[in-house]
Amino acid sequence: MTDDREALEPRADPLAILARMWLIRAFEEQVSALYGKGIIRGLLHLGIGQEGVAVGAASALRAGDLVFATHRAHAHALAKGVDPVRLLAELVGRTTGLCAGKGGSMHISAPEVGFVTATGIVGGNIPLAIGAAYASRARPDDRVALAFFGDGAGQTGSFHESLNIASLWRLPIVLVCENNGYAEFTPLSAHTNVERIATHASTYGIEAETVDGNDVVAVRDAVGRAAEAARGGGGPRFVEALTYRLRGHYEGDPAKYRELAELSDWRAKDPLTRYRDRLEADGLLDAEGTTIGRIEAEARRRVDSATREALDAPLPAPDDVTRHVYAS
Amino acid sequence: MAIPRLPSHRLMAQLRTLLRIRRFEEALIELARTHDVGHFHVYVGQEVTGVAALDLLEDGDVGYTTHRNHGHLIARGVDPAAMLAEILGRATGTNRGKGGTLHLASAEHGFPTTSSSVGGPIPIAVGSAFAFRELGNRRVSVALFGDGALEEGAWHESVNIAALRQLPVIFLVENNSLEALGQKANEYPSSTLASARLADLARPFGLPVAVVDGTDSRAVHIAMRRAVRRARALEGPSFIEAQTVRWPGSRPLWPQLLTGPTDLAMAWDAGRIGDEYRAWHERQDGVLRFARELLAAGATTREQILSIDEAAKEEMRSAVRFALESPYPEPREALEHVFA
Amino acid sequence: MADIRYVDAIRAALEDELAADEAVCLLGEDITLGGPFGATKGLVDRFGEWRIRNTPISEATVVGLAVGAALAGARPVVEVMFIDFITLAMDQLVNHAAKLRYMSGGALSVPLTIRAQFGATGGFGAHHSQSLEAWFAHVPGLRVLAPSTPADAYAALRAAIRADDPVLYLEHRGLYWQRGEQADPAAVDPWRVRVRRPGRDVTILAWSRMVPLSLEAADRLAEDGIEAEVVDLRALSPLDLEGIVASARRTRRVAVVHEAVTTGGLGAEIAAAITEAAFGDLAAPVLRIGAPFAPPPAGPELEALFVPSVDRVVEATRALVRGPAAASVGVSPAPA
Amino acid sequence: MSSPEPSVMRDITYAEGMARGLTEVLERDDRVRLMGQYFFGLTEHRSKTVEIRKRFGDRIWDPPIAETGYVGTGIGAAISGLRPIVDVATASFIFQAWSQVVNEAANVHYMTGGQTSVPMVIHVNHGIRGRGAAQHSHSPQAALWNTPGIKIMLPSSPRDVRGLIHTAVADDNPVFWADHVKLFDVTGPVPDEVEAIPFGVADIKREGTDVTIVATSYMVVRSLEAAVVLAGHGISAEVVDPRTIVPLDRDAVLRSVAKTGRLVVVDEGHRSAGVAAEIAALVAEEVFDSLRAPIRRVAALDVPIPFSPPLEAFVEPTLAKIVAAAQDVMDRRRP
Repeated sequence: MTDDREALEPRADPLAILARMWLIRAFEEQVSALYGKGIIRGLLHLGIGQEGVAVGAASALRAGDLVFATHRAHAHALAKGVDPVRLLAELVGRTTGLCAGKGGSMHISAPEVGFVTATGIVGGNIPLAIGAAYASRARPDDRVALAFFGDGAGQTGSFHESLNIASLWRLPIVLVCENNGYAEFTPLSAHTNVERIATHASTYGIEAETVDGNDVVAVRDAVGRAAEAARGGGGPRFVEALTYRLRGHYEGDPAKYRELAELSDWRAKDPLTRYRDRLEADGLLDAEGTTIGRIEAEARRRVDSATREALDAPLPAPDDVTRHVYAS
Repeated sequence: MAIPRLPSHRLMAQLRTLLRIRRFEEALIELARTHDVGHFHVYVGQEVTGVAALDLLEDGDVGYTTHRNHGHLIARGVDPAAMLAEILGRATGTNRGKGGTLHLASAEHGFPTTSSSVGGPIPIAVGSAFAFRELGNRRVSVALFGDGALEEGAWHESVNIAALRQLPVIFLVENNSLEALGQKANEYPSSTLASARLADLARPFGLPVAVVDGTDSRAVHIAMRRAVRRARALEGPSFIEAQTVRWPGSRPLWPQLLTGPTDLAMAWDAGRIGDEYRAWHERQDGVLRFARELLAAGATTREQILSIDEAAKEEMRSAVRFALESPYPEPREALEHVFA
Repeated sequence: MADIRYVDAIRAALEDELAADEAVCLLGEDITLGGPFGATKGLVDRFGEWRIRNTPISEATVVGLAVGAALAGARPVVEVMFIDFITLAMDQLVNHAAKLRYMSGGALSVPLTIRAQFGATGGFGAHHSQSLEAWFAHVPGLRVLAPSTPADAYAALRAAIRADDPVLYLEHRGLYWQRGEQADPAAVDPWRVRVRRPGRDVTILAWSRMVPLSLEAADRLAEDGIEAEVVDLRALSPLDLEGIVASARRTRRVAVVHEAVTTGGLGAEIAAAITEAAFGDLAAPVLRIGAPFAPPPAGPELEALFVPSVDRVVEATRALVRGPAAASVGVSPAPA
Repeated sequence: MSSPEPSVMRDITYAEGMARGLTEVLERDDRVRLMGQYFFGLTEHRSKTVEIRKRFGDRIWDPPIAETGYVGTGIGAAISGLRPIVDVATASFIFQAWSQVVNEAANVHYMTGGQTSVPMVIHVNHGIRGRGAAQHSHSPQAALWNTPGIKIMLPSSPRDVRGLIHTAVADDNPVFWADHVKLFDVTGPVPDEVEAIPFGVADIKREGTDVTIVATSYMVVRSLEAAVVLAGHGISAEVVDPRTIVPLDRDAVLRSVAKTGRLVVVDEGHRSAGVAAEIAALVAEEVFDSLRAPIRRVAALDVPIPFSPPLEAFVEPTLAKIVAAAQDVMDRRRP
């Protein structure tokens, strides 16, 4: 099994992928519990139910590729190989956190593993990713940039400006839309007449694919094709992954705007269960569930120790506050 | 035949407006040689689009135009003298010297405000349509802008909202980049816009789309009539792209009368057309084209055309005099109108 | 040393940094054509179309992509033709460029330079004439430079490009054709104030185009025996408070001259900071001379009244020294 | 004041005052539309939006996440006869619509030489909300104060917010209305009858003789707490709440400082070039000779707002900082 502080590369084996999805699930359930206890505070967006997109996409990239994530970024980060201990430490505002306690959930950043930054501004990260792709093209190097964004970002001007420039300059970028059907609290249909965000990509002559976001393999294959095409000078590629968040928009959101039936339909399509079943069918998992049981237990153990380690770390001192405003 | 089926008095009125706009811009270019008016833009070459389209609006309908606004205002009846006075920063100007050429506005003529921020007015035009729908007053809002504004995010946010709410707004894009210098190409994708056709930027939102020759007054008339009907029936927004060739005089940084003051006789005497700008005078100048077609249709005579033109020139001469003789505003006025 | 124009100093600084560092690249509308004032003329021929990149009219995304390029190791210089258009990119500048280092606890760095012209001249009207420096001086994480001479313009732009922080580099349209001595950039510290003219009676603080104007005012004041010290701020954020307060202590009277609207302008920060730091030494309240509480009017006549003039500076400064302290010159009456 | 001293006063929360104000203007003026759904942020008070929606659903629109688009829509709607109240939610998001706010809304009336007005209200929740970190904690009012053409209201009590909403909607200009989420649960007396509180009239929230504390928005509440502490040390602080900074009630501020001779300005925006700087500079200009000590500013430190609780507390203007500043100006003497 690969170390969870590594990026999952295209060669990663199926069990490692399943393990990473479980690590993320266990991590976010833990985070949710800590939030309930008031140990984690602030605005918290969980991606439980969307692990398939994060892991599928990240595992199709090479270690040197750059990821720009959204406000719902824990899964993106862990999938790219961000250290769960430092991520948790950030969420509880410790000095050992990814951002020394200055970023919090929405602004996590770990450039050393190619997870450049998340953003609290819907659509705000897309131009940044375009810029990283431009830098690769101008230098040039063979890195690919990947931007995650939600369906809500599809109605922002920056999104359209970015598609235009990425296409004009044939930049090495993969745009991954996590279409979970809701922009914050509102169904997509209340925000636009355009059913599929990918439609806009073709407007700018960008090849797009729409895939089942709860099928980690489908996402991985689509993003893999896209990344290699972009890397080969083929210009930008667009992947729209249809998925669903099983939690509210933020922790504490009663999410009354959703039907229970809708929720249970999607629970049945849980990406973890589906991948488990698939691996069982392929004979990679024993039907008795010993392996999967071990994977789940390992994930929970890992998260528990990460939690202890994070909480034992010191809180920042007041004079840390004026550091990092400018380069010294 | 490219003139709309309209009673001849309407056609003659359109001809008159076309000539007034053309002579206004020519007078302004002359004036700018001796007076600092700041960076300005002229409507030469696009007159037919503005006149044919805005002729279909009614009192109460609004338009939001851009830095290239002179023709639009004249087409809706704004006094050229007040416009020139504004361009010279005089107290008698449409905006009392606070707007200048970039911001000419006349609320009573349906131009509430004019923005020179590319794309800036598009959401505002959508907002007027939002109000019209809410107030149920059957009015129409027109966003007039150039192809460059389609590169701005504001366009996408606005068209999405307009389509979503079925708002009575018409997006009239004056694509004047054909044969322009610089980055723009004759066809898309250009160096700054990746979509194969401008209209592709509207289609995904479900808007009816019309692409017309901006010097073909009938084509503009028909497209605009459909769009206006659709808007008044609250069926939603429309997208019209009117294509015109960039007037040679608008290709340098500052407008210049490269093709000379318009010689209307070129409309019936090809012999007067020189070689340097032959294509322009023979095919691309919408004003000459309209005159030619009126004559071909027997709707007017050379003499009539020349006398209307004389009147237009005289009107602009006195407009220039009025503007130059007008006083500057009182200094203290700089502090007025910050708040209503 | 040779004598050059302000705009050529900018072009020279760009060319020298492009030559010195492969990571430097330029982005902007029509920059391969040289830009409206020729500051980028010919650079594409030497450095190629990837490092000298024309962009669509998409300010928000262009600034955002420059931030992303900086995160990925480039040193982009974005030309935003008029500072008025930065409003379209405000989110990328304020919420991303300025904060990424801090939000990431120092993990990220945004070595980005944004060039923009500002100021009212030529009757360009309210969308092409504003002076917005106070907004950016209010945003921690951004640096703001506003040089007033060709020598400073050259040194400041090179320093901006080499800085590991996002820097807003403000150019005044009214200065582009000004000529001046070239100086050894090593001898210039653009982050510190420079005393352009020593004097004992009063300090006039100014930047960019208000500096030559203040020097002219100082000459006029000298004629009636008032020795004004003219201090060129050069850096507007962070401010060189040390240098500012030192001069205030020397002369005990201070006038701040800027083109921006007085209310909420940078003059307020400078006045408040001086009053806090040198309260006991001040013989009179710090005087602010700026634009009235109105957008820049387009009419040339109104515009001339909008921007501080030599006469206004002379008259107000004389009143400050000779009393009665005509304090709120340039402050319009409280709006209705 | 536009209305006579009210008869019956009842204690309600600030959020209730907002809801009352919004409901009343919707009832009384059919031109009013609400664009947006986050007036109460993500607090439990969101339920109040639901109640308003029940009654006025057809006059409320939840726009897409496209700030430029829907703020511009609000501007056009205002030009064409509606009175929109556009909610940009967290103040940080207004930068997405910045050009529409400062280039369009603020300039229209002036650029057109008074022909056209933009009677709209732009609502945000500003300030250090608690773990909002750097992209959800802005106070953009200082920048807007340097932008002629926009009025700025910063209520601090249930009565003020409810009464100022009426004046904002009646005003023919763009009005920037900033609430602070920490105010939502603050309670105070509000008259039963509808009351419009005029712009440009400061409210002396507490009278005093030794030092003037000028505070805005939630900092008024904190300054009143500080005044109590100071009283314990025998210092009589006068707390002046301008309520609107555009227009600013200069006379009330200057009168108070002329009386006490000492000034502390408390504002939650960043210190540099902030709201406090303008007030400090103005007072120094106008009543320099009656100042008996230097003016002190208590504002957010000049760093982006950090996430971690101890860091955030260190950055924001706290009760202790206000008290210390007031004591400091009491100790200082003009040499």
